[in-house]
Amino acid sequence: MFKLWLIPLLPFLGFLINGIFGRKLPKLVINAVAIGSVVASFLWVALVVGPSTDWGEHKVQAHYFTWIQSGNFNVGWDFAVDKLTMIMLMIVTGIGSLIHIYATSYMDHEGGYYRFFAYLNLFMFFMLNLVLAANYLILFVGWEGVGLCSYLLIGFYFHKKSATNAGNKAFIVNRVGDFGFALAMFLVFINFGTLNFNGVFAAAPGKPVETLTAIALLMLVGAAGKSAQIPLYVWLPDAMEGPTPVSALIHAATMVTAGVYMCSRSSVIFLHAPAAMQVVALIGLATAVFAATIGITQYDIKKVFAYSTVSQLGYMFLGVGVGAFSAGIWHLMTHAFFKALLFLGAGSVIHACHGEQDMRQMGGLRKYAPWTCLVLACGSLAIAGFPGTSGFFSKDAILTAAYAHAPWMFWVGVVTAGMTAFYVWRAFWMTFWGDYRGHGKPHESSWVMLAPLMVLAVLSLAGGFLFNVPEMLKDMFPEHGEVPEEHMLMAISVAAGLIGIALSWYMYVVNTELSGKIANALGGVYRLVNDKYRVDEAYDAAIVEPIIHGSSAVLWKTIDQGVIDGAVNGIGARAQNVGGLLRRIQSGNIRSYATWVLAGSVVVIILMGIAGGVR
Amino acid sequence: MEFLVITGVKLALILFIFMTALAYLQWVERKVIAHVQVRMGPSRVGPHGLLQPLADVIKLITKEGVLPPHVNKFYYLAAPFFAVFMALISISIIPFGTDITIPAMTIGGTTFGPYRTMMELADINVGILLVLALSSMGVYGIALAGWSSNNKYALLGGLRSSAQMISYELPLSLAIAAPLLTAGSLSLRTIADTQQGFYLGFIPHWAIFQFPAPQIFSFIIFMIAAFAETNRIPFDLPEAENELVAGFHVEYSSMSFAAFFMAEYANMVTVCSVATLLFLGGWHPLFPASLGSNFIAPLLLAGCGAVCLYHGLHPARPFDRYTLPAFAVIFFGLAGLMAFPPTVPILMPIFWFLAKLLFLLFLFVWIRATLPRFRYDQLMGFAWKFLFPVALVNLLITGFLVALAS
Amino acid sequence: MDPLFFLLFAFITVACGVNVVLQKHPISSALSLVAVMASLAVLYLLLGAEFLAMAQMIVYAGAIMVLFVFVIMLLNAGTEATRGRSWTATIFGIPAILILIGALAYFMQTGMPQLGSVKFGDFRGGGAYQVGYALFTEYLLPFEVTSVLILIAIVGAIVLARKELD
Amino acid sequence: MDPAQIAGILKQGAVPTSWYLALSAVLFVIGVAGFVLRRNIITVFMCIELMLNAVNLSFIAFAHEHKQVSGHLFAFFVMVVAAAEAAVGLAIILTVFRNRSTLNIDEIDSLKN
Repeated sequence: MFKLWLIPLLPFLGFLINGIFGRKLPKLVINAVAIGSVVASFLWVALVVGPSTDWGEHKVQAHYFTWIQSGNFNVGWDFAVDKLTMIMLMIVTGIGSLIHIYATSYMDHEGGYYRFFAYLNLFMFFMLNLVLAANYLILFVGWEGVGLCSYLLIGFYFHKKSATNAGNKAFIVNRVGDFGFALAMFLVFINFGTLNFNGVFAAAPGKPVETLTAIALLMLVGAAGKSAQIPLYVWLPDAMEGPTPVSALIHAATMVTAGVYMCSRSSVIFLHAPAAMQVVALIGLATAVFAATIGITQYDIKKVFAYSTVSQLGYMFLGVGVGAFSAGIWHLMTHAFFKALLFLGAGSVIHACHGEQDMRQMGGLRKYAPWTCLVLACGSLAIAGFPGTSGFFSKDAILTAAYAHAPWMFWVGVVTAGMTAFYVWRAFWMTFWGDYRGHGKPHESSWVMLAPLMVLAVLSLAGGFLFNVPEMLKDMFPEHGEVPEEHMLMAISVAAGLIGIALSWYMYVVNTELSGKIANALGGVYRLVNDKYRVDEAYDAAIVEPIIHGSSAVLWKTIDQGVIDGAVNGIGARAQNVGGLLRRIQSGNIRSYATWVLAGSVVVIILMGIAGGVR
Repeated sequence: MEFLVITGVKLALILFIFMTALAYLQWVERKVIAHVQVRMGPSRVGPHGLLQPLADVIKLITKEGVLPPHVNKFYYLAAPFFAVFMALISISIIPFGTDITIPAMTIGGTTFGPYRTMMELADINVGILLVLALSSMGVYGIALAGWSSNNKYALLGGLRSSAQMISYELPLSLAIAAPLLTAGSLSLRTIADTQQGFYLGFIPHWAIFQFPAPQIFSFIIFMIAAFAETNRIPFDLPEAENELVAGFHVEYSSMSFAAFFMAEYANMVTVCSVATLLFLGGWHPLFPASLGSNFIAPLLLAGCGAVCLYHGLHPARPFDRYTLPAFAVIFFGLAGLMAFPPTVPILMPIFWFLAKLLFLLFLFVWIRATLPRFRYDQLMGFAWKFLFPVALVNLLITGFLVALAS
Repeated sequence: MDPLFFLLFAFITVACGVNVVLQKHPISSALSLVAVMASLAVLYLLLGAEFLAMAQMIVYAGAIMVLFVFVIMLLNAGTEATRGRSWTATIFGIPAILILIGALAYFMQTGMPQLGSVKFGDFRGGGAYQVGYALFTEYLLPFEVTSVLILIAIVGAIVLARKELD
Repeated sequence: MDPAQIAGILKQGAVPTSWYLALSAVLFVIGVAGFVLRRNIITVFMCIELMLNAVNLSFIAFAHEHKQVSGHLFAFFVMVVAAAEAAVGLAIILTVFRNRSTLNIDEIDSLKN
């Protein structure tokens, strides 16, 4: 009807063309194919699918073919579009288009140009699949596919050991989450007999709470892996090894929000499992605070934004956990705007400084790259929740909902908001104010890079007015209670953001010595935070090392060498003995072999005749 | 019983005409080549050398059949007869006219007939496949002759011939398959009958002109492959006398030698007949009877008669005074027979069939007089690298067009 | 007529088949095999398998056996050595063959009487049209697979028969 | 089968299907015998073709018996496989002959032990 298949297929065709013929094609053609396919699917979504549907009542559902039919397990290749999907589609294709355009300039001088765009298009294909899916398995296909593309793109500079390691880390950590998600799907199938969203959500209210809680928690494990929540967030900062457009598209705007999307999509299950909701909220909040503290101490500009992404994802989970799904989705959207902007701006900065990522080697860039400075200021205002910007509205919606759920969550959220404003503006001041501390002469980026940044800047500033997501989604999710002192809460959170900005201005523009003193004063605590709480090391010691040693001691030395090899060798030795006898049959003479075959056939024929097999 | 008698009569007639024709084909070939090369050709035995084939036959029969001591006797003797057998047997399924009805007649109180019969020995519905099968069996005769002669030239000739015939059988079969798609049958008679009729009243419905897929390329491929299948110049490497002495029949003499020649000419006649039936509309005339195609034959023959008569009255050589008027009488008689209404429906298809067949045979002779010989690697390369792909593409396009049109 | 034709060609088939095994020279065996195939083709015709009969002649007699003859000529294979080293084949083989004959004869005797009989012209489903139709509808996949098989065989044969891998 | 029966068949003009099957069996056994007893590798190979032909005959006889074209297709596929087999097999024989200059299968026994 709306040819929903066209939406993911266009990027997939782009992937095929660029992936297969890209090596031979000129850059112009690669650009045209890569951008064209994504823009075409954006236009299809925005101009055809979007306006032509009455979104009030029903949703568009399409069944293309039966993918798996086994017993009563029936999975079709089904797509469905409702308002939630529509918002996600707009975000994914819209931001995707902008980032594709940006990347043509950013990646201009990189090797493997066609490969980059092929992967990027493949990512778009899987992401759109994920968003369009009408059952958990198709969603899972997209889920795994974006994971694959994430892995490929993190390791894009495969000649760098750190990049490939980061890719592996992302892939393996995600496997843990995916394992949880797969278990959740099994449970869903066992309990509901289907994986279709419609069927599951229709039947969910009647199921026991324990079952739903188990399913929701397992889904949360999956979502935590994909959306970088505690305890599985460790891969996301490392993922910044990939090219910056990848960080912007995959690790800020779209893929990492898949977990939030999935939880919102499964809102029916979560709403009937209050305990799970509580866990979601706690994990979200903890992640938000935790990541924010690390963000304060980082010097690599992309790492700062990476931790900020983790923190903001925590916010979204907080929103989901306190029942404000639409607020979470709203924040997902505004975050996609300003975080994509921040990452792309960071890319522009890195470009300006000839590949330097350490903020200590930057400074004073506002003179060299005024446009970048301007757009990054917009993005930073938005993330700090400056009144009127997009971030202000969505963050406020989440915090209000949190207050309604439990006031202490609100206060922790406010502190985090202050920290967020602080470290983002810290990065801003360090980069654009002061004197240039790096080498070479920085330069402004090309207009191809700046144009998407400006579009995103406008969206970051005005996104809250343009798209009132809770209004759009109000009949999809249940209402949550009104909070009386809403304006009060708003003022508090705005104040926290402004204090953060002011503090950072004071520490990094006015009195630049202060930060060093504070760091010295805090000593061990500062070093701990700067080392990201040594979580990676802890995981190494607690999980990775025991597994390696345990496997080599138990599995390899004892079980493999002792039991399995022993059995195999024992069988081998017996076989050798028997074979020594049978060897005499193997004379190497074809005619004697033929005779054995003949004798065997005669026996078979006679047996068949006796058994009456002739008839 | 009736069937057996009629078949016997037809068999005898066809065999007699065919064997005579084979012998005279040799004469035609020599005459044509001679005239191409501005020579006289055979002219000693009989008027214009017309008795030359007879003389050749007598010579070959009376010559000593040499049996070299080093040969494998059984196969050496069997090979030429195998070859000629396979070559002759194909003619039995070639239709050369429409079915005819012999009216009932009463002889001595017993009424015979009426008889209705086909102008061929056997109409089988996989006829074209049988032709292919028999032509592929023809390899054995040559290969065995080459091998059993126990002579390296002969062996090389035999091996070359088998390789060549197997290779060219592929484009040949593919070229045959294309017109079969439009005809939709494997029976030679049905195939010829599908080519009846005219476009716009004058373009014949022959396969080479036929809608939707004119088979002109199939025809060319078929003729090229047919030259190779019959081991004719420019593909006569198995018997290339200046490199292999005479190839597979170097050791043969007398009747066994003649048998190979007979096989070669019989094969020529067969492939030309098949080409006529598949591509040139069989016995269907070049233009419709309404435009006077029935008058072509009598006019042509009468013209020949007139020329003979004129030269007889103004003789270049003394004996022409007697021989040429005699020929003129024969020609006029034939022309009269062609114009005689009761015989027209019987003779006209035969005339058109023979006209096309003779044209193709003339083509064979003409090319022999014109072209040099291929080198062996060129020959194989040509078959596999050019002819085979072209035939495949041609078949593909034909199939596509036929599918589009249906 | 039918039984006479059958008996005639069955006799030729069996005689030539025995000849294949008894002849000392491979080329005689090969030509006997050609005769077996030709008379089998006639039997196919009697069974109403016109297309198969012609395919038998073209493919088996016209192509495969020519290949055999070709190879025999190329290798100039002489008569085979009479003495071999496999006693297994002789000691167990001949009795096994005899048992096989006995078993087949016995089972045929007991299992066959309910079968019908063959009259020429009874079955008209073996023409090129019917075979082709079945081939391109019901058996399309096997048909395409065989084309791949043949491609593999061609590649294999060329690789094997190349002089040297230089 | 007694003579009266055979006379009846001759008179009736129809051949029992079982005769075709018997012929097929006889051919097959001849092929087996040749395969086991002959020493020339090419002859052995030809005996395999003989067996395949015997099987084809029974396929076609059964196709007639059941008035179905499927049997013909089986026979057709057997032919195709036989063609492929002959091509590869003869190539192998050529290679073996080139390397060991013998066609006696009793001498080609490197796979022993």
